[in-house]
Amino acid sequence: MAFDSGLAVLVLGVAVWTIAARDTFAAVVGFVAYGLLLALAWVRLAAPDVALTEAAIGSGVTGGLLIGASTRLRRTETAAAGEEPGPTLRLAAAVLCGLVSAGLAAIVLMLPEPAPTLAPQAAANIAATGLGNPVTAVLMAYRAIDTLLETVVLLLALVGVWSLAPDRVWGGFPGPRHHADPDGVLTFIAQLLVPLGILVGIHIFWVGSVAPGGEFQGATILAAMWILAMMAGLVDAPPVSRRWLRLLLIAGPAVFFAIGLAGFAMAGAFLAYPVEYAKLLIVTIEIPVTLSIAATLALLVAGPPERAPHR
Amino acid sequence: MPNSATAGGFLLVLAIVLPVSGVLLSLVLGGRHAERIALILMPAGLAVALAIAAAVWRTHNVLQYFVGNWNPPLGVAFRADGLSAAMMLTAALLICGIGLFARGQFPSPQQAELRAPLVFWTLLLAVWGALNAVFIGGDLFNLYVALELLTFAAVPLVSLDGRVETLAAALRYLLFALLGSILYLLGAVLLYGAYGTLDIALLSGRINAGPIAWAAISLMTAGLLAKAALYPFHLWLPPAHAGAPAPASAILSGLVVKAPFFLAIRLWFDIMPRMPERTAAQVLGILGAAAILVGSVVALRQVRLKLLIAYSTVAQIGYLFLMFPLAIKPEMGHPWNTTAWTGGVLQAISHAFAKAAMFMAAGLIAEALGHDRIAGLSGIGRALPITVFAFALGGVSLMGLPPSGGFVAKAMLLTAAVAEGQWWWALVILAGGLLAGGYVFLVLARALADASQPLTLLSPISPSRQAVVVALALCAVLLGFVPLRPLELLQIGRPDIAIGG
Amino acid sequence: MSLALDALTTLAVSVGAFFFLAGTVGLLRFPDALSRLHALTKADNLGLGLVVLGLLFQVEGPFAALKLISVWLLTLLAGATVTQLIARTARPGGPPV
Amino acid sequence: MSEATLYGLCGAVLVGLGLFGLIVHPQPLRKILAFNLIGGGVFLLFGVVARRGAAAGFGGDPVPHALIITGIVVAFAATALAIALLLRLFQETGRATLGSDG
Repeated sequence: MAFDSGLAVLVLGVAVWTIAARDTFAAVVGFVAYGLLLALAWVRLAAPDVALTEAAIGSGVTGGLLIGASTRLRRTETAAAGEEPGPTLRLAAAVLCGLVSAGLAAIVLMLPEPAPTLAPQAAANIAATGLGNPVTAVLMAYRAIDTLLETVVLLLALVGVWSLAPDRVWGGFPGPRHHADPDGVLTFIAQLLVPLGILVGIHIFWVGSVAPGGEFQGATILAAMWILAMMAGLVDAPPVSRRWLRLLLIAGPAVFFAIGLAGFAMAGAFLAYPVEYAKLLIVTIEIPVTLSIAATLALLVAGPPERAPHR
Repeated sequence: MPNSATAGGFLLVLAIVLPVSGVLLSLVLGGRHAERIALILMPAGLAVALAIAAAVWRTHNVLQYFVGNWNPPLGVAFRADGLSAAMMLTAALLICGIGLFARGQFPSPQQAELRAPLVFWTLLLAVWGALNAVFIGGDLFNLYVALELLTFAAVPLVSLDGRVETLAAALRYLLFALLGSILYLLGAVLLYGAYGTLDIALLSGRINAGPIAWAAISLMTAGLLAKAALYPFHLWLPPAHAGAPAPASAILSGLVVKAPFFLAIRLWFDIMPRMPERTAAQVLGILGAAAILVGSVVALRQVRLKLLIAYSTVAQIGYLFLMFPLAIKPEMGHPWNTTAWTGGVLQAISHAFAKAAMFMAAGLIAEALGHDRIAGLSGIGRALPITVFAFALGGVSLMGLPPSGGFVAKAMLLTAAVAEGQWWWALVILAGGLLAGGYVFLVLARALADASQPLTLLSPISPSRQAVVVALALCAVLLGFVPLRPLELLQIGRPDIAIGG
Repeated sequence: MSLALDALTTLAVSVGAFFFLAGTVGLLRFPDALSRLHALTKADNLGLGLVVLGLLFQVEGPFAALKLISVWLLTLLAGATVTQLIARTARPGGPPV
Repeated sequence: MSEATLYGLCGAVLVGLGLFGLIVHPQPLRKILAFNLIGGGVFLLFGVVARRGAAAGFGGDPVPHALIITGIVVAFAATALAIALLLRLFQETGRATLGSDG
């Protein structure tokens, strides 16, 4: 309990820092710490799968994205300071937000006892999915439609990011080209870390069917390794018009849809799996989904095309 | 409400799978094929929407599907009632019309892939799939994903032509939409914490009027209002809708803002029909009334045609929310029997057709003139008579003049307001109609005036595109022949429970 | 025996925690990004190493020990990478383009 | 007070803090940060709901856990799109604000 209280105070402290810091870069650093502390809170709340996701995506990739943006926007910092709202508005906002927090806190104390839960139902049906991790069973079987639509959400976000490219560079390379310094420390470390990280990513994806982990967490690590390789200049980002890249991006949702539709014939419903093949089918979906998510996440970080394709 | 999957339920799956698989195919095959894929899927999707409507009408019951054969609360249900069927049909007709119109604006490139056509055709299908997912979603979290799908499909449409001011508009739209989503999600979390399910049908049986339920519904409603751009959350809408290319504006103003309104109906009339609350409903009504007055007055002062139409959307969204104080009457029985409920839904549908037609007409005018300043419209009525006629037809529906869907909708709201003795809403409806008459007349007077010097059109406007615009405007007019009473189709599948006083 | 091991663990973890504290103080007190990174990485690598060392006295079996050591090594590697990347973006004049 | 309740109260405060940041900060980047802060709070509340529902040998209700994972990924996609828009705006105009009424 003492640990939890200390952790909660720390989380709130960095949250206040994130909101109150004058410097945006400092606020972003606060946010990364916030994500890591939240990951600890998730462990305390017996949600290791969420902890992994929070650390990898909520803090890691999001943090990287925000750090990059804040350094690029640093010069606008002083100009924006003049647009801050006056004390009256700030006070009104503080009162409103205080009321929201107080209301939510009251509701937390009011939640019914015993708490309603779907855990028994999730446990009762898990045998039909062939999986050992109930969270993966929810993501890939009970509520597979959410996961399927979410892969499409990611894809649409990427289409949205790409759509911001100037017309003359359409089909070209995302982001700036980083050049590898053959004697640089970064090149050396990246060459060492990338293969290791890919192994870790595959491992985390693979154990997801029985233990904490899964396609989102594994894919994030794979994405991070690709981003690292791009930033260290080991590889260049691929031009967005490449057919193989497009195939890689849609492979996950496409296979998901295809097996979902096959469910009509095999098990009588969309996204239903026949019991004896359930685990095989789920893994068959998860592999391309992991690769597609990894590619999408990495390209979301890389940004819209900035350099024209070679002609 | 049936407690198992119904025959024909697979149609609901198709309504999502068809457009979304089109998105995937367009990305792989590239921008040269995106248009063709969309054109093939448009009639197919329309057929699915018609089949769903026919099935709902024939069985007089909800069409239901349990995805993966997992029953709620563990699994996710798709459900189509009469309201869903009507909205899906509206969406299908509009998407088809907008798609045909957009062929002239985003033609397939001959050689290399081009950015704008690829993005437009892909996102047109994505919006369609997302809307269908919203209209048939039976689970609050699945609906959250559907709303995000819609947001990510809609935001890039705003900045499709890459002008600087549209980037700012798109970013502001995105920030409002994200705030809306997170508030909605927070409400859903509280409901799950209290009742252990996210399924709308199960929730409506378990919910009771306590602080948790009220907090949840308030948070979700606030989030949806931000997404629907109801006053005072309307500031993002005009620059976004006016800055987008015309077919995209038609999608955004006609369809996308209707999705959060639709979900507000689900919340207020499906999840909590047994906990009527007049005060909260009055607040929604007051915001709606403010939207009507503010939106219309600001529309009157616009100098650019597309901004005028966008501010008129702000006003017309206000009418939608008048249905809440007028339809929620604990002592009167089922709210969906009332003329106000039907009027509100009809307003959403007829505004969709009318506003899409007006935005596309404005797009044609801007293409012909090279600008959309209202002061410079003189002579366009002679040059593009069909387009201006379509604009006028849409305007008739906005003003609420007969015969038009807008007339029937507003007449129903007006009747309800008078019958209820809530005469203040009647005043607002009438004032809104007069103001709409003002801004539509302002445009038409300019357009029909003779030009001081002969008008030279920058580019010829194809008759087929004008025909599409007129066809959509005529749909809005045809809705005017709907009888002035609660519609049977819209009531199919409404929860059949007594309303406690 | 186990008492001695516990004492060793306590000592190593405490010293490790002190290094973390020192690193954090450095992060907060040093004037610019590069020297902050310097303070942070030195102290954290050492701190984590000592914590891992302390925990090694408690593990059952060589596999768990191996796991702890690989956690430390991976953290070293990842920390070095991130430090390089941050240092590059924090350089005066911004990131190289 | 149980640990779940403690984190629940923490989540409640986080939502309010984030909301405050979203309202008062004029820079879109700070608004995006604040949005992510609210997201963290909302997910934490959901996690508390899950923890309270521990049953059947699970340390928490797995359904909310799965939904939180989905939510975190969606929030990331939103952040990426918002930042791409913001950086393009900055590239084109050299400013990174939405004007006085933003």
